[in-house]
Amino acid sequence: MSRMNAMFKKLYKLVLVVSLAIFLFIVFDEIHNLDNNSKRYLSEHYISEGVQETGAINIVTSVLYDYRAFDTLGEATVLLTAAAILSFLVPLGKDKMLGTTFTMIVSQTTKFFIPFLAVLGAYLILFGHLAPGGGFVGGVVMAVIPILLTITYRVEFSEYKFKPAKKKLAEDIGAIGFILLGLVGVVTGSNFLANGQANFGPGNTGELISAGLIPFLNLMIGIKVGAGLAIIFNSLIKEK
Amino acid sequence: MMDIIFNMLMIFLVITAFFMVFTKDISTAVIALPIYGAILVVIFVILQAPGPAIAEAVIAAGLTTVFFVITINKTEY
Amino acid sequence: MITPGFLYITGAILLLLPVNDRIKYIISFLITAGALIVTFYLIPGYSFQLDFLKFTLVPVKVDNASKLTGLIFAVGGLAAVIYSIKLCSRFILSLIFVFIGSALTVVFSGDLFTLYVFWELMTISSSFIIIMASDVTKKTGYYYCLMQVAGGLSVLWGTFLQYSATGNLSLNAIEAGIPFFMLAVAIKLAFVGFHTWLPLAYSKAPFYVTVVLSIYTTKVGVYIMSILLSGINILAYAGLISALFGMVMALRQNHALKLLSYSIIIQVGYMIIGISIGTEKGIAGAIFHLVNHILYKTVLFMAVGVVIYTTGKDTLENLGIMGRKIPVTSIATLVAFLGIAGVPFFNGYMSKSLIKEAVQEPLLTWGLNLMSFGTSLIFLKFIYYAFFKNSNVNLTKKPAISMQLGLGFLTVLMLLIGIHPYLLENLMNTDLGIHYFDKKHMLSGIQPFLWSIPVFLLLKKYVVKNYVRLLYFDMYRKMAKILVTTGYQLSNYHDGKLHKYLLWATSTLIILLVLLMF
Amino acid sequence: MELAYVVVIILLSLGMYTIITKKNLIKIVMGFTILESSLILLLILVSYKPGGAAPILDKPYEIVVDPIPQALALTAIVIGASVTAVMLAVVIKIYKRYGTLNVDELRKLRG
Amino acid sequence: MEAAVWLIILPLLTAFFIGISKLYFKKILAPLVTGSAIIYLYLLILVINHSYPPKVYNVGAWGLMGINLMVDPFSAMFLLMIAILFLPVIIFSVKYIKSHKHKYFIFTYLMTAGIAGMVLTADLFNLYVFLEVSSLSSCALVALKNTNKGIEGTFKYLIMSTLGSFFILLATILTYSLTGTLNMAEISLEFKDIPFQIKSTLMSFFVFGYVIKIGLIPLHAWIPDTYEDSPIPYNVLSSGLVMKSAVYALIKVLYIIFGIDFLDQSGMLHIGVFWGVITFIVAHLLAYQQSNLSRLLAYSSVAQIAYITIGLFVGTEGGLIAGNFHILNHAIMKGTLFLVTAIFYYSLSAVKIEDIKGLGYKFPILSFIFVVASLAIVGLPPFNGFISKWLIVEAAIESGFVYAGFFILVGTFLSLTYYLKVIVTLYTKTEKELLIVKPTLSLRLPTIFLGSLCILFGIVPSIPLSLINKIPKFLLDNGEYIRILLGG
Repeated sequence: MSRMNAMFKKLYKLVLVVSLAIFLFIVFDEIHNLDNNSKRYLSEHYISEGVQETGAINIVTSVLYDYRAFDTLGEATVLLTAAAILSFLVPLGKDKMLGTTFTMIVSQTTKFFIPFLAVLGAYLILFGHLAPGGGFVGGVVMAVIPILLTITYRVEFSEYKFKPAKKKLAEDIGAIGFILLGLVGVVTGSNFLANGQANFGPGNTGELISAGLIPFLNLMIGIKVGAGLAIIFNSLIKEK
Repeated sequence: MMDIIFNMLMIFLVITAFFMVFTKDISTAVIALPIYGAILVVIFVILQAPGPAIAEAVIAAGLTTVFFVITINKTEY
Repeated sequence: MITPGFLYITGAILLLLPVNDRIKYIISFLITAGALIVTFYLIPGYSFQLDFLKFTLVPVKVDNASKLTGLIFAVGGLAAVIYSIKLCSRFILSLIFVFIGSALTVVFSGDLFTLYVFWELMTISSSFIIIMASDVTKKTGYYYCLMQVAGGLSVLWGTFLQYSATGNLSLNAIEAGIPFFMLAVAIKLAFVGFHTWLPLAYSKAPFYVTVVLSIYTTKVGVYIMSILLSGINILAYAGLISALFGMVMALRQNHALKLLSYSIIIQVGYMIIGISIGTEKGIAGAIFHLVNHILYKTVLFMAVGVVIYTTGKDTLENLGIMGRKIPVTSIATLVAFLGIAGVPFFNGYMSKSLIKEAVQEPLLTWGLNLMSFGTSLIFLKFIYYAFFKNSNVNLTKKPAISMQLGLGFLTVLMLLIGIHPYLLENLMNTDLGIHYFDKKHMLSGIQPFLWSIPVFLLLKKYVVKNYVRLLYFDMYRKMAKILVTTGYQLSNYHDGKLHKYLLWATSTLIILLVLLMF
Repeated sequence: MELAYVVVIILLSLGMYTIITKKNLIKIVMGFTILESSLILLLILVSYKPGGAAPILDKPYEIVVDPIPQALALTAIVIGASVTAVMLAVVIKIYKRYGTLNVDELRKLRG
Repeated sequence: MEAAVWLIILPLLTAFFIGISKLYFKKILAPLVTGSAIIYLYLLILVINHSYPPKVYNVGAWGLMGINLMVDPFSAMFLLMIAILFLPVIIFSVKYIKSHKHKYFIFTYLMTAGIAGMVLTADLFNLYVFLEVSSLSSCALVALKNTNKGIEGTFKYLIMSTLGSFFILLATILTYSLTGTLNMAEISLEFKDIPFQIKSTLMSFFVFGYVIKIGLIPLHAWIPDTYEDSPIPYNVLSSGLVMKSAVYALIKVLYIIFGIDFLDQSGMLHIGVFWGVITFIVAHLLAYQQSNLSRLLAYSSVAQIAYITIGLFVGTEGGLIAGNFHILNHAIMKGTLFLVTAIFYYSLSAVKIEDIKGLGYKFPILSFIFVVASLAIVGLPPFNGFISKWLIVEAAIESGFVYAGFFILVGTFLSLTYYLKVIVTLYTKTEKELLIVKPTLSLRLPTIFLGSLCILFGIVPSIPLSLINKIPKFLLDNGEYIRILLGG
């Protein structure tokens, strides 16, 4: 009887999921038949005017850091929240990851990699308005440095090199910096997070120092994300 | 040509996802996770989305997998 | 404009301040006496309007009937507060003030909103009086509160139906929701089937609380019934049934407080009959009976209270203390007994004859006679225990002066009304054209009483018997049990399995999609 | 292109199925990553226009894909990763406290 | 309208500064949080005062191309709720919270920022982001005590809430692909041409996503779990603000984007009312079974939110006023109840109902407030809950949902059963010697403040109603809202 019950339950779940799929299929089909591409006037505006308005070549970046920069603030806050949650869920303790030591080759390679990673991260962050990448990705690449150190040399070394308090400070400064950069707009008489509209030196498009505040916002997000992810990773590792 | 590759990738994506879900061993499933992410990255590139592709590669495929590995590490020993 | 209810509620707030005993006495006396005076000088026809939300409320509306009711309420308040002031704590006293104040406001209310609010306030304050009064009344208070709130909510629902049907909240011309008003009144009146709270609450609660509760709770129901539901003839038979039930139950009790509680049900039966007749005489009779009943029933409760206070228990055996040891109480009890039995020249007589006069149908007349007879029988039992049965109960302490003061005050009033029944008519500004002391009325009034004496003597061994098993069946407890069991089953479904919760969620999604897409 | 939408639906249903049937906590979290990725794929599909160029306008293009969903996708990826990280941390915590990864044994809270 | 954006930035900045202060100067925590909360209160009052006629703030000065914040009476009512609850809870928590104090305040401020963002934004995706901010920090607060039950509750909360967010995001994406914009006003205009079936599917996704966070039956199961072992001052904000913010977002999405006509056609109004009725009946029955005080209050929250749902889904002017008034009242009443519970927990770690036996005589004023708040939440006069319930029933009857009105009264009776149980326990004398830590003034003052509001709003309901009366104009006729948002 209980087996029958279990079978029935499983079948019921399957039916639920399949009916959800069918509903979604119907809706997607109808949406597909509607031909909505004509309605994208907002994105067409971004594409046709975005480069002049914001000075960034990468329209995705200009959307993220200028048109919809408020979203990015929220998103950064989510990341900060996650980092904060992880750092308090973890009691202070030693790591137990894998418990093996790596050979000389690994550690040497790691040492060798770190400068490259740093340069790559810096590139991704600073050229966020010109090329794919941006603060988030660059920040993650930066965060790989302490992560690599943790994996190869254990947490102690990594935390000796990058003190947890410093990382926390960097994260907070990144977040505060983002808001302060947003407040520059308010100070100069425009609105919060104003950039393109407030004309903060769009510069020549395509150059490094252009697009007003976008590179700086990118930098702040990069610092924040890098520090935040490093905190998250180390916290997970230290969890006994 | 591109279409065929794209469709192949899509099918691979689904297969990887099914493999991830239905494999018994958690470790195997987690190893399938970066593969899944990598396929997604290629799809994104084909769909002209380099920004999300990089982000997916670094964050979803990279970091998330690392998190999963750590979790398994912490829970199975 | 100061209304008596407002005065009482102010007094309640004043009593919440940390004051010492002397100031407590002064405040209580000033407020209660002041309320009595204010009520006395209210002018019939006066009304007061107030804008609240989008309604125009009439918190005060005075007419003849409400003035008389308010007056007796104020008198009862004065007596009860004097009676109980030494016994109860400041907080309880404050709650009692809220209770009396809201009862007075209900009587003078001119719209359904005010009526409901203060009706509910009465319920809350009285429940808290019962809950806080002693350690053994917690469950009783819980039960009482639930019953009363159920009644209050049916007033509310009736109000809503009435409001949506007519668009105003005025008290006259109730069109919709009559069954719900009936239900509410039935609970308040302790109608048979809805009576379970009354004996329970009145017998378990401390006696000084019972005195206060017995003055107002059912009487407010009677007054509201006279406003909202007068003239529904069929209810007269219901009142008769209720009264007969109360009679049977009262005869079986061994405890004085329970006996008095069931006797309330009988007396309320008179008022229901009077109101349901619907004629001027009927309603006036009901209101007069309300006044008289408050007087003698309060005195009886106070007397039993004195017995409890002096001997510690309320079994009928302990009533034997009455006699020379507590003279004031004994005289008051006798007067009240003669009043409740409807003997001419005592106060119950006038209202009973008035109701009898109003009743036309022979069945009801016989029923009224039977009720009078039963009442006499019950109180003969009471009196027998009090004065004729030998007992060896001793005083443990002397009754307080304040208790005797309250008791005496009401007894004097009772005698006054008994000798001069036109007093009430004058207060109500009506002339019903009845000669109370002519031969016909006197005869029909005294007959049931006279009959009851030989019957009591003949059937003494059945009437005075100690019944061990009491009829007790409470369907509300059964209903509550069903609800609790359902809740328990439901609670068992929440067994903490996340998958179950997720499954519910997914099912909901699918149901929602199906409902909305098709 | 239609296949891609079907794939999105399949992934979404697969994710839902994982969440409501699998007993292992890590599998459930994995179900959420699949769900997230299906949505990101959907976003990229919404942004795509046949023959369009990536929204990096170093020179004028005829057709450019829609940049807004790509920006949303970036945000969604980061939020998804953060939520996944928190979930995994809680999973580890649960393992330390309850000694199990079976979701049916998390039953201290009930009633 | 610069102040509007400050409502979001100030809590964020405070949270970040608390993070820094934890590292270097720990002593300034209490002045920092209280000072910030007082400034926040000032800002809130400023914004509420200028909420009529509604004002739009363009973040980044992009006009319709960027993200807009909008302050209308509906959001102003919500801000009023934050204003009433936030400062008392912060003052209360400074003394109450003992472990992870900094983290607690960081998350509380982040949560408030998220809620303020949800309330103010007029952009669909921004709404999702801030929803995520508030629910993630809310999860964190559930886990704060780091006990077994707390962690388990966090996990359940995370799973359920992420599922909800997922469907909200799905619906948002589909909306974008249909309309090409994320601004609510523009979406609403574009939606006029979308076929019925697609709209109703989208609506069911939105409804499902938000209702998980609101917690109507049977999506409620995680709510009591999160309340059971979390810091109690957080529960005040959770039941007062987090759940309500989801209600707010749902109502805004439904009424502004889809419009009242569509809700009526698709039968959503009927579904909402029926759902609410089922929910509160079941929740009341379940609440009676609880022995844990927080859990009981949590189930009661579920039931009260069902009343709110009924009020808001009745779809008339009276219903919207009633629902909004009940949102405000429930926040105050439940806040009072939770704060008193928190003091009981603080004083003698009372968790179960029988633990509070006899406390009525030890804490006369606090118990009195508890009684007042519970009678108010039951819906007895003359407290504020009665007025809003009266309005809800009246609105329900007026628009034909007579059964809903009737069952609300039945529900009132059912809720009395368990609240009276608690009150009776409170006033039952006990033999046990109680070891009591005296609550300080900073714990008692916020509680008394909220409790006195229960009485004040019951006797003079016109104070909040003067603000709430302006709400239906903008929700029932979304044309007005759209016109203002589009800058017309």
